[in-house]
Amino acid sequence: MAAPSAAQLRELALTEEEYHHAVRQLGRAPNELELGMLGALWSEHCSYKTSRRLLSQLSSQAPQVVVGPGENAGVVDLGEGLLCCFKIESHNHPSAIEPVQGAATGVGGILRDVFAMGARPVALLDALRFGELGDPAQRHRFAKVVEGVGFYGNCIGVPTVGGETYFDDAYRGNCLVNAMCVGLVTAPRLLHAVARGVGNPVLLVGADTGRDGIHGATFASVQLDEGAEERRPAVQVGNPFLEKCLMEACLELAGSSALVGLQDCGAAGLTSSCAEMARRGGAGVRLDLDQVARRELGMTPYEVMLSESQERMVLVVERGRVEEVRAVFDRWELRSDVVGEVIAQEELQISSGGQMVARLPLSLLVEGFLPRRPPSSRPLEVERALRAAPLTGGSPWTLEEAWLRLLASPNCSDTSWIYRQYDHQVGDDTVVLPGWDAAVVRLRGRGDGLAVSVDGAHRSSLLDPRRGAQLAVAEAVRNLSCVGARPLALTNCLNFGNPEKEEVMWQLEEAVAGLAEACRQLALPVVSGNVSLYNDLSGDSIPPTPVVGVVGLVGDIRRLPGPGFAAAGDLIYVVGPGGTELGGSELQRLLGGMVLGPPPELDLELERRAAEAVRQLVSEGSARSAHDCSLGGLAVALAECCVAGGLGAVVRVGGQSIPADGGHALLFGEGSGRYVLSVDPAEGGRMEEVCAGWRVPCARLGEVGGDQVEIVGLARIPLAAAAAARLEGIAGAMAGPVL
Amino acid sequence: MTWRCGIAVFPGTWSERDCAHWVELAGGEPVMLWHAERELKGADLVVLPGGFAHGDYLRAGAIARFAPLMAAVRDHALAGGPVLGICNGFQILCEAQLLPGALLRNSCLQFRCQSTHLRVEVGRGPLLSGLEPGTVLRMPISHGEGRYYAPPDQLQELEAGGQVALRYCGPAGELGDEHNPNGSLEHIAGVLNREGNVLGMMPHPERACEPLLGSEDGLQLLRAALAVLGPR
Amino acid sequence: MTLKPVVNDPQGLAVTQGLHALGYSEVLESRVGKHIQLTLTASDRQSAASRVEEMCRRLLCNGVIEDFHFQVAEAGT
Amino acid sequence: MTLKPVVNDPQGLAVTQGLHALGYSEVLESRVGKHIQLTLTASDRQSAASRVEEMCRRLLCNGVIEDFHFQVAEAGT
Ligand SMILES: Nc1ncnc2c1ncn2[C@@H]1O[C@H](COP(=O)(O)OP(=O)(O)O)[C@@H](O)[C@H]1O
Ligand SMILES: [Mg+2]
Repeated sequence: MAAPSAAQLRELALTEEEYHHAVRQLGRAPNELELGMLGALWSEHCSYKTSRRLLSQLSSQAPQVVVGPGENAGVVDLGEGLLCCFKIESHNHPSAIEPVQGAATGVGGILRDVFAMGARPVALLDALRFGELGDPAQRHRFAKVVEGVGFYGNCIGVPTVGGETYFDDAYRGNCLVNAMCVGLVTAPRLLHAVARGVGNPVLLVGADTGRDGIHGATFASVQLDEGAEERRPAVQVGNPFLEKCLMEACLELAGSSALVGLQDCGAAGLTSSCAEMARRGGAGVRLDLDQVARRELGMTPYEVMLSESQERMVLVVERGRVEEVRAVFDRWELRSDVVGEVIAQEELQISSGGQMVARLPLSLLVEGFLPRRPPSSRPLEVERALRAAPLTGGSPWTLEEAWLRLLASPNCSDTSWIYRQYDHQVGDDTVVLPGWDAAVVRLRGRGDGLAVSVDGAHRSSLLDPRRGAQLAVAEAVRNLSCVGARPLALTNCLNFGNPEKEEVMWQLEEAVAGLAEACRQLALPVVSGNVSLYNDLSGDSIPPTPVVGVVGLVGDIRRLPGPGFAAAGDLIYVVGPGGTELGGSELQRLLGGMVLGPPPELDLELERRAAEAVRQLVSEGSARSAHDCSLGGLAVALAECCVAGGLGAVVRVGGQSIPADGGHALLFGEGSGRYVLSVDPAEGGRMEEVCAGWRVPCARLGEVGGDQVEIVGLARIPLAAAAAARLEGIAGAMAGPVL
Repeated sequence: MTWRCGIAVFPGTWSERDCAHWVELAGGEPVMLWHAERELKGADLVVLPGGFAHGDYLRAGAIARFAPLMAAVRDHALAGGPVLGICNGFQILCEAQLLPGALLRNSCLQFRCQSTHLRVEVGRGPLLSGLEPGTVLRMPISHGEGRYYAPPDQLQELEAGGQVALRYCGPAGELGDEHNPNGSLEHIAGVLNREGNVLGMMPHPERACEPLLGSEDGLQLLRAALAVLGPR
Repeated sequence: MTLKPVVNDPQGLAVTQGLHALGYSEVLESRVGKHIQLTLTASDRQSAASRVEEMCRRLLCNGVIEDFHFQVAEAGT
Repeated sequence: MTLKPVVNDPQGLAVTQGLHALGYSEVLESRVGKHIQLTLTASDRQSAASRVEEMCRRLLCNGVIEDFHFQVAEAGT
């Protein structure tokens, strides 16, 4: 084959340098098919060539970790032989092009990652970012993404128990759709994605192979420009029904000794699944493409190898036991075909029409890419922004006005518009429903449960990506503490712009360093994750958006407090450090959007102790309610507790004198590490004692009761007005027809 | 001996395990019935659970009704045996013409998963006669196609014949559009066949079977039904 | 397949509203139904038509809520 | 509105399987799309057609995965 042109290489997301590297390593020029396979596996999406060296800072060392990064999903031990398997993944680019199907297939993909480990998925979560809802195009995209997430999860029967959603102009061109899945498996049924045992057959099961998403992996690795709509790859339409059957069949086989290895067909399709399985098993795979069932006529080997058709799995089966395995798929009315076998040479060999059409060493395919280390630098504007005053023009609003506007901001408001479109209860195990801090899914046959939360903090990240990543981890941990859960492990999705821009590379480096530091200090192993770069439409990068998902254990699910204040007369406490920073806050966004001023300080050691204290208070039953302060600060958290419980409150904050800014920072500052707790008056002493024991600041603010939320001397709003404002945000914006 | 509850499993069914748990809590013995078989395995009561049988792709329940198992369910129903269809099961029973009417896309055009109140309209047949008419139950719904429809003359017949079993209502049993989550005609949440032995309902009683899940009213419904069936 | 005229069609309503919002005020009504394209072998048009009619009655269409009509065309046309 | 020929059509797949299960083995393929019936006022056929074409492009059809075609008929016909 003649050396490919620059344009051809670009199509494959390969550089000239990478091409020459391949030629050198192979000792010959790769043919077109081989080049396509190399391009896909060396894409950022599959190879992590830019981020890999950074990710090595994240540690998965902890006694509870059974499987760390590198497999389909991470696994932690829950005790008594039960394992929890989870991962988060992005589907940003496909969702930008076709929001319903993009989001749906994102959910489908993460589910496959989890059941590929033999685990039954028990919970889904989604982290979403859009532009602001004043824009009809954003309303459309938001509505359709929610529809897509719901469509897949609802149909397959896995509850979507939580998530987070943020609207900010910075995501107008690039929405973010991250999906997380949590599954359970008993130790003997845990599966691995390996191909081993020379002569063992390789099966492809599930959907037929079509021309879907060819170059999808490379597509996610290059910048989307306006013209992308013209040359976009075929959009994939998900088939959750087929996946449901596939899931049941795979889980039925998980305990069988006939199954050697199982892997889903994700990005780069058969190429990556076979190559990675074989690499892990220290073997090779030979595929006969004539055996691959196709949806369309006339598909070339290139198309078959790079097809990203959904709802397919690759299995390696013990020789002689194919019929037994196929019987299970037959029962589920699923197609299964032997398409190849395990070989001793560590190669991927492809034949078609009786001829070998490609042959690549796995060392080259899987690890032979050239690591990238684009230059990075801290942009000057960051320095200036950090030093600026957070509210340059002050606030034109009274405290009451600002308070109600915050409650009515789609970022703080009630999220039921979203989660009531998701079946969040199927399985009968969701004991804390979405809408509050962390969701809790009980573990059958035991008294305990799993708590899960996903969080991100992109505005702080714009000012200081290191801090932003840490704040995201801290927030997820706080959400878990509020349901009395001890965090076990973390998964993360790093959503960034184009790393070839120096400032984006700097953001990525900083964020990963911050993530590593926070996880170390909070003793959270990182067991899985995903990187999504090139979130840039027309040159505008998204803010650095590391999203973290944390899973924890709740000791006794019968003792969980409900959301919000529980009874009039209960005492209200604020627990944790007293920061009131407005840099990157929601109030700042409402006032005009510029991200300025120092982001919240973070003392990770204090954060850890505060989490311990709150966890103890909640799990021993001393706290009757617990909620953390996040967007909108103390005042919004307080109002949320009131609205959720249907009870007012009277509290005092700060000293006697009114601060110079009229109290905005005191009420709406987003200092990290704070919680609002309420306790029975008899438990006030216990509250103070536990906090003192953990050396965590704790202040009594006031009492639950009345029909107003009152901060004495500063502001008060009627409970009904607060409740109405919370419903206004998302539901209000989405009330009209969605075009 | 306890009552044996057969739980139908179609490809795409997802609440069979939830139903089995619920049946056990109510003191029954669950047994799974695979769609491709023709056996009810001695089931006294047949439950068609929720899910998306065959993906609900053509119309919810349209393909499932032809399953071999459904022939056995039909015989059981025609012989007066109790059959309960929940959510997708209700849709299948309508498609199979074991129940009148049809279930259409929710009028809000969105999937809805939320808690609802239901008013028991008639205490008739083996499944409902253990409950007082007027009783208000609380249990969740979870569907995209739950808007009950029957042609005008048939609707009249249903009302007159005591076939309207459950209606969406407020906490005190009051009717109103604000309590109707899907635009069902006359707020109908569940219907009986003429004989009263086949009940279809969109809400999920099996999700309301423990205080931990927020309500036990679904358990109450099944316990009352098993009590009516009497000792086995 | 079209919804019978007496059946409420919220999807059609949403389409109408959407079109009005975009300024297509000339639209009076819209009704949303299904379009199914079957490829099948048959000895002639007539027999194809009678088989398809049967398929519609038995599976494709729910007579309580939907009406159907169909056209037979030879493949390639 | 029909799904573009290269796009995966799970609904069509289910219909085909459903028909096969009922014994209609002559069915080779089915594709499921949408049928929208619009009632609108226009001065003539031509202008109706051009408006509808625009509506399809702007709202009714999802050009990423669907194709559309339409017919104009006078009301009452
Ligand atoms: N996209 C979503 N999907 C499901 N649940 C969501 C989504 N977005 C928000 N929620 C739910 O809304 C509630 C509030 O979200 P958020 O304000 O982000 O909580 P927190 O500040 O405690 O992290 C949470 O229970 C969350 O699970
Ligand atoms: Mg929180």
